[in-house]
Amino acid sequence: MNPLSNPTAQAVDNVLIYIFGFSLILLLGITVATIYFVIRYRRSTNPQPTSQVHGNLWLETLWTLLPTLIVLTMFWYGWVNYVGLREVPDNALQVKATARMWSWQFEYPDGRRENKLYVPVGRPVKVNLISVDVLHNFFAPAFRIKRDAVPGMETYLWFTATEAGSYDVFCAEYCGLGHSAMITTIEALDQADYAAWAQPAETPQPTAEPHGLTILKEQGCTGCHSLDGSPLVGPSFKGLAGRTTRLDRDGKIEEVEADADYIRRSLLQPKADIVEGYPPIMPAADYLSAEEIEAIVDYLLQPADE
Amino acid sequence: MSIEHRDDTGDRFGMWLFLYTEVILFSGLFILYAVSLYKFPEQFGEASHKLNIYFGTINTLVLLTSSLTIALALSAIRMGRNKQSLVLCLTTIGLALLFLINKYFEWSAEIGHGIYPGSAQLAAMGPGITTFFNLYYFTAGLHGLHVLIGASLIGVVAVLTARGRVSAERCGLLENSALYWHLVDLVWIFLFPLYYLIL
Amino acid sequence: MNEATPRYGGFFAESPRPGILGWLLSTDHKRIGIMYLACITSMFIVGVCLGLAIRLELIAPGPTIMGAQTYNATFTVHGVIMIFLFIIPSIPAAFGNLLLPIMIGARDVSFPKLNLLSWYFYISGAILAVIAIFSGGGAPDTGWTFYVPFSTQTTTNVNLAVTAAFMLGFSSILTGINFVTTIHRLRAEGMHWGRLPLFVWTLYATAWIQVLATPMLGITLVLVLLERLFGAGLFDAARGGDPILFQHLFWIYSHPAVYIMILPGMGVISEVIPTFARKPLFGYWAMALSSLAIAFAGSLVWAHHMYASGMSDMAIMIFSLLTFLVAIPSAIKVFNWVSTLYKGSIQLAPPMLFALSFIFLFSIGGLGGLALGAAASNLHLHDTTFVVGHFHYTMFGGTGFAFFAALHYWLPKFTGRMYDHKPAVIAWALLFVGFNITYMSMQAVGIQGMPRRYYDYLPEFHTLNRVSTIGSWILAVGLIVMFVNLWRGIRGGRRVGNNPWGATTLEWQVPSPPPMENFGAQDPVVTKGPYDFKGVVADEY
Amino acid sequence: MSEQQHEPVPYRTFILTWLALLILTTITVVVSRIELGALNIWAALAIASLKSSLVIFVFMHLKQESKLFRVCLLVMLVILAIFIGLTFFDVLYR
Ligand code: HEA
Ligand code: HEA
Ligand code: HEC
Ligand code: CUA
Ligand SMILES: [Cu+2]
Repeated sequence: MNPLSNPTAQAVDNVLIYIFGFSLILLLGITVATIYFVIRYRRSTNPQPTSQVHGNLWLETLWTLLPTLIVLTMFWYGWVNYVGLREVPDNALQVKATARMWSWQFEYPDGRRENKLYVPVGRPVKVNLISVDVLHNFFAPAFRIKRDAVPGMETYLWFTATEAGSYDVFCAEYCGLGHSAMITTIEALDQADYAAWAQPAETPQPTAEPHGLTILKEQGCTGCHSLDGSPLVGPSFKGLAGRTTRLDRDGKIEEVEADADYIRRSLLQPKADIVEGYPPIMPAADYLSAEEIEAIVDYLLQPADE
Repeated sequence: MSIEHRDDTGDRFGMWLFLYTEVILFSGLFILYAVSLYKFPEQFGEASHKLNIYFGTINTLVLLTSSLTIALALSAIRMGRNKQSLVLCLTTIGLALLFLINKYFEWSAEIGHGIYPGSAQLAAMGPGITTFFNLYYFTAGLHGLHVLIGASLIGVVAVLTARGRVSAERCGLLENSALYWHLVDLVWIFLFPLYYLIL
Repeated sequence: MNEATPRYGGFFAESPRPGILGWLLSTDHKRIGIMYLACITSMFIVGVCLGLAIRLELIAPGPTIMGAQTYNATFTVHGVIMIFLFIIPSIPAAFGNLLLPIMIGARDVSFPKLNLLSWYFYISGAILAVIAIFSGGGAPDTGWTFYVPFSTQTTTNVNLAVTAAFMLGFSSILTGINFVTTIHRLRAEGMHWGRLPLFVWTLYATAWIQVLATPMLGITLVLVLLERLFGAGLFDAARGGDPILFQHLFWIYSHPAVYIMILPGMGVISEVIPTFARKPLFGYWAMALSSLAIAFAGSLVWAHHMYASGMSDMAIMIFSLLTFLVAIPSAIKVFNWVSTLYKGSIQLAPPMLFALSFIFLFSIGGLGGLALGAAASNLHLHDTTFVVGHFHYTMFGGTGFAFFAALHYWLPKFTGRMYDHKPAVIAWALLFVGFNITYMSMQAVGIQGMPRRYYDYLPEFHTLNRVSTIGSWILAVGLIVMFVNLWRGIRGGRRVGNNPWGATTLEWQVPSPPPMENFGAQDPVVTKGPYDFKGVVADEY
Repeated sequence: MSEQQHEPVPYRTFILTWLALLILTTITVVVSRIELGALNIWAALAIASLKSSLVIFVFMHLKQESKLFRVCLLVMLVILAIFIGLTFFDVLYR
């Protein structure tokens, strides 16, 4: 837990240090007292108890009131710092984060979509969280912030990166098989780099990857479908083109040639036909635009070039 | 084996504790109800109009009366009028069956309209209404189950009374079954206005 | 007990029915208690072995001994077994049944048949849970919290697991009803409230929670089941449901449940410490009432598990405040235990060692709970392995160690035989050291930000995880030594008298093992308080 | 067994209670048909509570039971109120 300079982390660390500090003192006190008594009054030196006292009203009220005060301060300090975590500075950059099994997608005001959260150093960022399937949780340890992404409900959190760099983001709400793989990063860029990143690349670079592939990555398809043939939750895309897939249409197995409209179906009504041996958990990709889908189909159908 | 040792008050106390657990059990559904009502007031009003108020009211009267008869049955046995008590128990069971028959017709009517948990028609009616009916079916269903249990308990009591095993001195079983039956009544006392009567 | 000696065998020997039926159909609280003890201990052993497997998987990043799906199933089953099959029934159902009636001078509980029934619910729940692991769609992978919507979507055996948990809840309710009634109705002559042993007080508080909170779990699980069967959508946002509401219903039970787990443990400690300090418990009434206070306050704080869930900030403030209030009665208890030692004559027998380490470990766990209870710091620590550390400190370091203390304290009573003390002390040392290594490092890596329920983790978390895993091996050795030693003690340990420790509560005045009706012909008449050591001598030491 | 069993309650007490319950039922139905907005639900609940206390005290003999029984009932109701009330601290302010 290296000391961090960003506001949210400081708010939380204050509380952590305050509570852990008190706890340490209390724990030490109790432990030392116990050990001292055990040694001082051990049977060998103290064969008979030298007191049969039943209690002491003053002492007991004392250590009822003292803890009460202590915990109340802890509560208050924790609460005021929490309020700070909820009040978003109004010049904040708004980013929409979509969580799905098991990937993140960040959408910027200008409609650009990314799998990593690129933010400018020094400017507050408000992340609006939504989930398309189950509960997820956006957790950035470096900023001490955490919030569930709840289906059918919008939650938010905010932070300010004070140093350029790359910070981990975890999914901290159990969401099934890929939970521990649902990781991305916050890329904090200083002004120049951010400006360079932010302005739309008007001329697509010659080395640009096929549009379909970009979408697959953006949409988190690759969270479940590998491109290199390695089995993930879903069947790999490698060699999907022209592959005859064995489908499990409620009980009976059917062989299907993976052609364009098969892929469209798999995308739009995944539950309709389930590839044999796989769970029926693929979310319908109906949020994709028609041309996006065509791009995917084209990409998936182009013969794997060795 | 523990020696034959009798503690009627203790038995009643235990029964009351058990009834508390039943109340909490139903309260979970009532929490869901309260929250959903707060979220969808007008949908709930609309949905509750789809329920047949006559069935509801009649069933309320039936249950209240059955509560009376079982209470009377207890007094009767205490006064040593075992025959009367037996008759009253049987009346209670009769009323319980009447209640269930009513429910059967009510539900089959609604299911006839395609309104049941998971039905396409229900889903088409939109969030609030779906929630209302799902809650209605689960709560009423759970309550119906309790009616069944209570009735069979009283059935046992009736048999034992006929055999003379339940009497003025040993009426603990009747006492506790009566308590249980009154709980069934209590639940319905809340269930009825919440589901049938809100505008 | 099985050896063919004419020796006195207590309730092990006397039974209206011969053989196994004498146990399976017995309504005697001691026999039921022993049956609980046997099942619970075996479940515990299964659970800890799963825990060991979890640690092995986490020894290094990337897959080591199992796949992701297996891992998720492993910690789910580990959690379900530990919570529903081990820790909740551990002390109340096993030692509560064994001791409660004797401690208050009764012949049995109020409803012996109900008591047996609740054991049958327990065992059927256990069997169902085991079936759920090995059958059909594969072991449940939801985590023991069954959060929707995941739990309504996964294709694994959640239905079976949920049904099992439901039955176990029912078993727990029946035990609760039984204990409350027993304590109210069957106290011996002269055993007024001011003379109840603290263990009975804590059982009383626990029983109330079991009665008033458990049904909420029941209905919640039923709803999950209906959700899976009929797709009612009560928790499905798309259909007007509310996933957060499920969390409320779940924690309304499951937070009070953590006090079901710890309170009886605190009771055990309150029995052991006076005995080995030869001194009355400090502040009897403070201890008794703080138990009730914990039980009550414990039912006001459930949503402190939901700070990050998207719950309203208003609720977060209220629940954070209430959460801190719960800490106060616990603090009172800790301080009173420590001051009971003052000017005592302290004997570090095995039960005492476990009791003293309970204070230390529970304090660490509880103080960690404070950091979790504060709104701001919770946002960093929530669902990290810090939480995992917290609840192992409270559950294993707290209740678990109290359970071990109870085993070492009362087994001689119920078997009439004493285990070897040297191995017991060695086992304790191993457990204590291994425990702190395992879970201290877990808390540390949690503070660094490693989320829980993670099958795989980033390299930066490697060192601490490895340390933690090694610690779990020390723990394992300690546990094995302890169990083997206790087992040998039960079978062939040397015979001891009725009151080896020189304790004062009623159970030590009857023969060991106690006879069927506990007190022979006429019921006892109580004339003094529970911790009055004048003139009581230990036949050990 | 003197404290174990209480005196049998005369029939007429029960019958009068039953009549009261019937009257209250008709009242709820009638009231519910009048448009009172949010008040409707509270009225319904109030009457329901009234009815249930009749059932509890008369039919279930709580009147005759010892103080312990009433205290426990109170405890249960308090806990119930807490469960429902605190949940609304979330729902209302979300
Ligand atoms: C035996 C079980 C047990 C016990 C006793 C406790 C006790 C406490 N717990 Fe814990 N808790 C769990 C089991 C338990 N817990 C479990 C299983 C979970 C995780 C569930 C899951 O998500 O899987 C959990 C999670 C959990 C959370 C949610 C974490 C998260 O997921 O975000 C919180 C938050 O407030 C919390 C708080 C507390 C507090 C304040 C106490 C208090 O009662 C502690 C009181 C004790 C002390 C304070 C220490 C002793 C006193 C002193 C040393 C004297 C000095 C003290 C003062 C002056 C205050 N616990
Ligand atoms: C009382 C409760 C209890 C106990 C005692 C334990 C014991 C242990 N638990 Fe437990 N654990 C939970 C309750 C408990 N756990 C719960 C509720 C969860 C949450 C689940 C969830 O997230 O849903 C959890 C989750 C959990 C996790 C987090 C998983 C994750 O989030 O990714 C981990 C990780 O290390 C872990 C490890 C351990 C270990 C190493 C032990 C060690 O104590 C084990 C030590 C014992 C051994 C290593 C084996 C010893 C061998 C024997 C005893 C055999 C003897 C045989 C004979 C004598 C014949 N547990
Ligand atoms: C939650 C994990 C998950 C995500 C995210 C996901 N899929 Fe799938 N997908 C699956 C699973 C599991 C299957 C196999 C079962 C089935 O057919 O539904 C599958 C099947 C498919 C198939 C058929 C494969 C074959 O071998 O026949 C295609 C094509 C496909 N997915 C495309 C996509 C695209 C495009 C996306 C992104 C918009 C995507 N998937 C996102 C899990 C996922
Ligand atoms: Cu997404 Cu965990
Ligand atoms: Cu809690």
